[in-house]
Amino acid sequence: MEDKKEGTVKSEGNNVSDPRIIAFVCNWCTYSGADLAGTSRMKYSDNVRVIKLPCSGRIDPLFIIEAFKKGAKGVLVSGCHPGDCHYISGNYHSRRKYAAFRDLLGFLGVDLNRIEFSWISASEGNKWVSVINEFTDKIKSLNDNSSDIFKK
Amino acid sequence: MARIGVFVCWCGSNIAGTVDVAKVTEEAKKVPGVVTAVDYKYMCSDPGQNSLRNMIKEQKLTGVVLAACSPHMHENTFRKAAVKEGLNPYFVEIANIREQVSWVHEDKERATQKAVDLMKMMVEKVKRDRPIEDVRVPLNKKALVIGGGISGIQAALDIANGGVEVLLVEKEPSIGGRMIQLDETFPTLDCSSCIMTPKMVEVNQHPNIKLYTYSEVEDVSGYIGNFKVKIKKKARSVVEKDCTGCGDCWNACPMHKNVKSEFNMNLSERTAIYVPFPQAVPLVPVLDRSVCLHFKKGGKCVKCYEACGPKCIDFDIKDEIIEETVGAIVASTGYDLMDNSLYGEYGYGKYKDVVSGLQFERLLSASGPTEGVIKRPSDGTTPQTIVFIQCVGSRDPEKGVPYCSKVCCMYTAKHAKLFAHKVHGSQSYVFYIDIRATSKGYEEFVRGTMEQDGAVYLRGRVSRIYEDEGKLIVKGADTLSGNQVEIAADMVVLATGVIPKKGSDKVAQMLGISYDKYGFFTESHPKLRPAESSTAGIYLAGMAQGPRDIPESVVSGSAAASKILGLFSKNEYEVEGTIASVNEATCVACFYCQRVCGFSAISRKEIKDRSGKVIKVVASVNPGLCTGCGACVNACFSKSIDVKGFMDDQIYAEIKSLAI
Amino acid sequence: MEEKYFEIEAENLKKFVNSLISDNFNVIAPKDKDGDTFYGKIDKFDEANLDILLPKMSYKEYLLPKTETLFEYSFSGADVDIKDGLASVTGENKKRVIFGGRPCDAAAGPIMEKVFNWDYRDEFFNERFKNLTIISIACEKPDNYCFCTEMQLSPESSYGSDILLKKEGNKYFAAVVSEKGLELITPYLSLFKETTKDKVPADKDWKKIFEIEKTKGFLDKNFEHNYFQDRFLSCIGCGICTYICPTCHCFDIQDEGNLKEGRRIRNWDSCQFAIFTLHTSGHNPRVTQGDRYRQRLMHKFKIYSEKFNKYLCVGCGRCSRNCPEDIDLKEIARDLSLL
Amino acid sequence: MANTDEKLQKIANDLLESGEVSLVIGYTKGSNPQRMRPAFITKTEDAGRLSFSRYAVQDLAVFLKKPEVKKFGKIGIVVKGCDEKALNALIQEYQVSRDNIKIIGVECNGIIRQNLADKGETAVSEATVYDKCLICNEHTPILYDYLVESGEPKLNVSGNIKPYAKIEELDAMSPEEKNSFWEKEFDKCIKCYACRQACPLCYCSRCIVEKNMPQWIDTNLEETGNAQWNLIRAYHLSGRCIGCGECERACPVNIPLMMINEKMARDTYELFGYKSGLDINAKPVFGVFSESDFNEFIK
Amino acid sequence: MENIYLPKLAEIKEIIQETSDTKTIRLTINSGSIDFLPGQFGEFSVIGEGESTFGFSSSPLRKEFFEFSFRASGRATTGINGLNPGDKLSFRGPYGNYFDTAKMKGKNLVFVGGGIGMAPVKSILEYCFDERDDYGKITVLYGARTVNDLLYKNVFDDWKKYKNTEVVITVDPGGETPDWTGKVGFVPTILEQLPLKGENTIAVVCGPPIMIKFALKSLEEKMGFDKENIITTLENRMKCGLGKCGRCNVGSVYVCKDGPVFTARELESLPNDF
Repeated sequence: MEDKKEGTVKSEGNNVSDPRIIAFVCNWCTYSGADLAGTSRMKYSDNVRVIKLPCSGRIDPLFIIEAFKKGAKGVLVSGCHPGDCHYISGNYHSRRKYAAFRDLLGFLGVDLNRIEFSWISASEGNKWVSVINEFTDKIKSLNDNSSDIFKK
Repeated sequence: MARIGVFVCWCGSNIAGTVDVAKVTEEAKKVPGVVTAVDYKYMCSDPGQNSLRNMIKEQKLTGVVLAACSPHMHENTFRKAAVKEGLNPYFVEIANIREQVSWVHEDKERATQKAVDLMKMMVEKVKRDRPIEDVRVPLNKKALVIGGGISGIQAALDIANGGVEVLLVEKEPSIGGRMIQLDETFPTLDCSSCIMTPKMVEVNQHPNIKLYTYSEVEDVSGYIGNFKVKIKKKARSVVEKDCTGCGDCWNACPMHKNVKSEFNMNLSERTAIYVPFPQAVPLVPVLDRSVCLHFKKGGKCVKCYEACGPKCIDFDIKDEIIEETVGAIVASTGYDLMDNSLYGEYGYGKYKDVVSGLQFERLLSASGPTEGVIKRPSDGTTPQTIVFIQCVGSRDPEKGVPYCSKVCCMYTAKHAKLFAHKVHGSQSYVFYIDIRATSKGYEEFVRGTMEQDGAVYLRGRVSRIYEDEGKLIVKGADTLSGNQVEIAADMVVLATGVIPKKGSDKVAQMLGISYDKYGFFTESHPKLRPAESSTAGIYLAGMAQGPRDIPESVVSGSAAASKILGLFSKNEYEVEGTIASVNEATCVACFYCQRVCGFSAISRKEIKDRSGKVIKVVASVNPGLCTGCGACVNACFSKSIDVKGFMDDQIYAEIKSLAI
Repeated sequence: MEEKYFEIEAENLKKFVNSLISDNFNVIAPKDKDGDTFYGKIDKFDEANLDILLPKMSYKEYLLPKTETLFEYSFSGADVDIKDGLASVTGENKKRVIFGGRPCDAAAGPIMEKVFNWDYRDEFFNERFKNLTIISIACEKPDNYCFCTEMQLSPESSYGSDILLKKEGNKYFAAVVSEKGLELITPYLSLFKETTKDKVPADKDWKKIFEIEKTKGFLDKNFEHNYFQDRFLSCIGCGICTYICPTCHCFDIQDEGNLKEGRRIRNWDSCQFAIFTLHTSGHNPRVTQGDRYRQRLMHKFKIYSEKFNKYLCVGCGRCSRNCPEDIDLKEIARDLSLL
Repeated sequence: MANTDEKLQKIANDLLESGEVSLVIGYTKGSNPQRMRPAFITKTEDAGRLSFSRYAVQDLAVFLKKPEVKKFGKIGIVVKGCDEKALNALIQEYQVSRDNIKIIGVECNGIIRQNLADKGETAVSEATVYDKCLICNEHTPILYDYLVESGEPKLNVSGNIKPYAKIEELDAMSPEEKNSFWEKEFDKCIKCYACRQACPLCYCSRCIVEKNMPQWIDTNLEETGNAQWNLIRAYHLSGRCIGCGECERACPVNIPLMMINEKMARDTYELFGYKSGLDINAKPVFGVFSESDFNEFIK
Repeated sequence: MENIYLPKLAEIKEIIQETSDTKTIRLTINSGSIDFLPGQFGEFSVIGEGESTFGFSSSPLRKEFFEFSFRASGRATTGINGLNPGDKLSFRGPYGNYFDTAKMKGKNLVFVGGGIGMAPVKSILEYCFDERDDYGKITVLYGARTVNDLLYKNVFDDWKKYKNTEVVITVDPGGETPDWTGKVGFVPTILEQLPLKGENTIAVVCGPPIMIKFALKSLEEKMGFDKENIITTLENRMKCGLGKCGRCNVGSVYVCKDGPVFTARELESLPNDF
């Protein structure tokens, strides 16, 4: 129907200057890295909300879609460095999947600036801070119209 | 019906200073399903835990959310408290409002909002928690120790003395590790081999220890209680059981000059068939096929064979794979020295008389290349002046590593002392940054080197070393006096930093344990679980974990051993029940889950009807092998497999709760 | 109402449609898109493609949108606030004109109207139906997949249309069969020339190739017949037949939203999906595709007619033309009538 | 062609007669002279219905996922080269056992686009066949138990028509442009799931969209739900799609699904050197990994 | 103009944990019940989680509440399962036909229920209890797989108090506990052992399809019940409950409107599509 869309869910807030960012992180490396940033009292952007998973191998592309559906302006996926996976190969499998998934999203018109992937180890509190801060800045700098196709 | 309790912790002012805990509590009360919400100064304290327990009891809570510090800190504390009130431990969820909120954000209003979001998120998760029962797996009461240095030896002996069978696997032809290379040990100056050798012999003779030297662990699979290990026993070319260690073979070997002795840090030569050092355990030579003329020249040379009385030389021995099942593993793979050639200005490798700390140990050792007489590698003369340089590589983020190698201060002081004792009238100079001598008797020891043995300690770095008329000219700074100094030395000893043993990262990957960016194995908790690795059933000991001295290495070996003995005191081990499970109704048996499972935890299961006919094939999870990583869930197109504790509907609800 | 007849020159018909558009009517007409023709909103007469037999899809979505919001909800603490979705449909009050559709499509409205109004009145449907004025053009050359004649209609049937146009040369005869139709053209009467029925060319004698009553007769007696299981082995259960059908109206009701707000919607659904009748217990009354296609046949040719005295099929042939596996409903209905 | 048909009929007859299979899935004449339709032959006397032509557009491998068809046990199936790749992928993913299937391969020289055929097109040419035919390397199936040569004239590919040309066009667009392109396409979607049903590799007995705990993919038939569905479909087919094009052919609203599938097939090949459906012994690309996999997108 | 899909909000008055996985929820609207008849059903929902269809399980004559019983298995029921007393539940109904109480008047009644299928039986049973004098002898036979799977244990004793009433509870063989005092045996088997005759008696049978099948067989073939006098309910999947969405078609009936209550005679005329 071309002439009217009735009653789609509205959203509030979440403007360009204050974007919601959802980070899916593995329990062993990145979550611990974020803990280290905390323990070290490093300061970083408060736009991010972290969802903890056992492993980056558990971070399903569906989570990313869902995060965008629920209004996230940026999604971060972070796990252990290659070779460091607590579960041996979870991050390798997810890397391969995400390489393809990212291509697919890009082809369908999702601005890939809105999705970030990182390897952050338990000792890289500072990397966590810089990844979050840089990602937040990047999201803030994006034109809001370049939003994704999953949420109207 | 959901009856959720939310507990907001102040953590003193750690949280309450930045987060409006009262607001978080108020917001919690508004969330459907939350029947009570309170804030408390220290939830982890006894009164805090008691209030949690009381509330569970009084309010008949079906789940609790603690808005507090990281789950890595106190999740277990609170789970244990909940269990005491009959709540399944997995109905406890933590909203991390300290490490992720109060400690990292400053704007109180926004921090509070974030804390509220995280709290709501965990309420949604806990509402969808299911009781999870832990899985019990039987234990194979046998342990594997990887690495036969002092910590591995200690671990093996302690375990074996506890009545448990141990496999000790050592890559080198002999056990003994780095410690057996040392001369005397600080701060007591007892002779390393004198205290080490009896332990090595004890290992060899212990009825509970099976020793595999010149062997490597090639593959490890399985899980706590049930590790399948493959040990590669490299071809020694000598039949161990027949060998008497008489030495006729190596005396007969024509390869005298060309092979550098690894044990002597390349300061001497060995033969192709050799024992690394006279007290080697086992005292059975190894034939180094890479240099042996028999192997290099098509079987012509058989001199050792001819010399051997019992005829136990066998050129045809092949590498052998031994398969064993063990219940626990100690990883004590030890350390190497950093590559000194990174410091070109010190001339290591260019000037023969610039040596590493370990080389100097060999020069000091009575069993060393110079039989304990300190001689310059260049001309064999005894040096009168030696410059010791500390922190070579250590504490140097630019060229080396940022960490302190911990033992260098002490061994340099020991070197200077022994030098003074052995060469009368000699002089040593020590360039240092700080002196770290923190254990019992250490400070006194260093002071003795300075005061009684006359070592001159100069605070500063050496900028350059060059050779001039047979002397090594050491140019450096004495930052205390502010002067540039120049010392004409006969020898320079570099107190090189330590790094993990080459290949230890591969060992870690094989074992599935985590390691830090330098390659040191990471403990499960740096303070509270220092002997455990990140993987259940695998324990850590010695320098593989980080720089430490001998007593600490011994302690860590014993700690690992006591953990294993404790583990083996029961017949079963409880594995966390957070594992995958298959929805057999919708599984189509494509087995992508099996392909991505790193633990071989997925197998085929045939569902049969009453007549025994297979009506369906589905994936099936082995609870003992499954670690709950969830890679299978990601691989499953129809979401017919899910992992308990991180179920799809929980993650969905978490994301949903964050909607804006 | 008594039917009225007009003549209108092709040129005037164009003017008429363009006037409707400029007078803010939403005019929906067959429109070329991606190498096919679909119904769609036109901004001028020339966008309409009146040369094709039928657009690929029917205009069902203007009566039953693909997704309809039944109501919106929002939460504040434990309280929920509900906003009636009907309000936006009634408030919309947007007149739509379907122009250039075929008699078969037009017939779908009054047929579906029955199920949406027995006992409980579905005002979503009613409101949309009420605001829809349908100007159909009689078919001159039905194709081999068409069987409206067998379905008690004909290529020249005015059932369900408000105005039926018949082309003759460079002009059209317009039969205005409803008040709605008359109301629509009244402001533009200058473009029309009133005439009488006898001037309008008589309907052709459309021949039936089978008797649908006989098809129903077979269905009445042969629920368990092997025909269904064998014939529909080639059905892949894609459901295209139901989605593009002008009369298939099955829907699903779902909630979508987050913890703050959301909506209850109804979505098009299809009896061809295994999950359609799957019970929570795992029991499924319709296990095979044969069972499911049988239900489609039953619903079209037996159930609906027994319940509402109308076949739930207008014989447009879309399902046959678009079936990826070349399952031809006309052929099946004929085969069954002969069994 | 008559020759081809006879051969097919003979093979089917022999297979059924010997009891080697209890069902042969092939093509037969359809509802008009320019259409073919699937035929399910269980009796030798029906074998004579089998036929093949330039209109044999369906990928018959799709039927192997139907429980009703699986019940037949041993099955003979007529496949073109592209369709045969689906069999290979199904074997790789344990959905079909090589032992239970007799592959009757037919050489194919191109299939006329169905919409053109319906409008009367009869000539096989670059301009009339599917894009997949223009890039086809498997006119002769890779794996077969029987091979029937085609009586159809060879397809001449001059290269003047660039298959899937739109992919490069889209690749060059900005995210906003791509977004609006697909927004229009997905808006048309009616979520009939014909793309799924027509796909030989969409064999899940319960599709992810049919799972509602949780409901990952919105159920609505508007832009949001449609985009999610189309994304997840394409994602699930990434590295698996063998390019038969059935999804796009089935789509009643003409969404260019093969553009997405082909794009992902190209990218998967570029990233991991893998092409789907070529080797029954190969490990599916997303069931394995390499330590040296593409890492540049990760910080 | 009424939106027939718009739910009312009912408040949860009480939640009874019937078995480990089933509950009965008592609802009120304006502190009272709604008008419905035994056999009818409603669409219940936690808004946001979708609707689910349940028959009423209480007697409409008890005006202080209305109730339904459910097992948490899908999304909607899991949502309902998470609710506490005092929470709101959305509700549409009552829908469908109902037990013909006029026809039952003056007759002996036998009520046969299996598992959670007892829910609609309880409604009509308690309705008859509430007007006890209008009916003859009442026999209740209720069975479940195991003792733990029996619903309504808290009201069995109440039922037994009514005059001229026999209450028989049974569990499937193997489902009994050591202290079980009721019968052990499948419902149709126990049914055949009861001193019942088809004359002047009406049977109401609800439960899992397999139980209904055999219970009907017993009643018709062994106990001489006329098909007209056996009443049962169909449990088809429904969405709208209003005879629109097309899901519950069986033969020419819409179960949601023409049912869910059918006599065995009516059932006989329906194709095997349920």
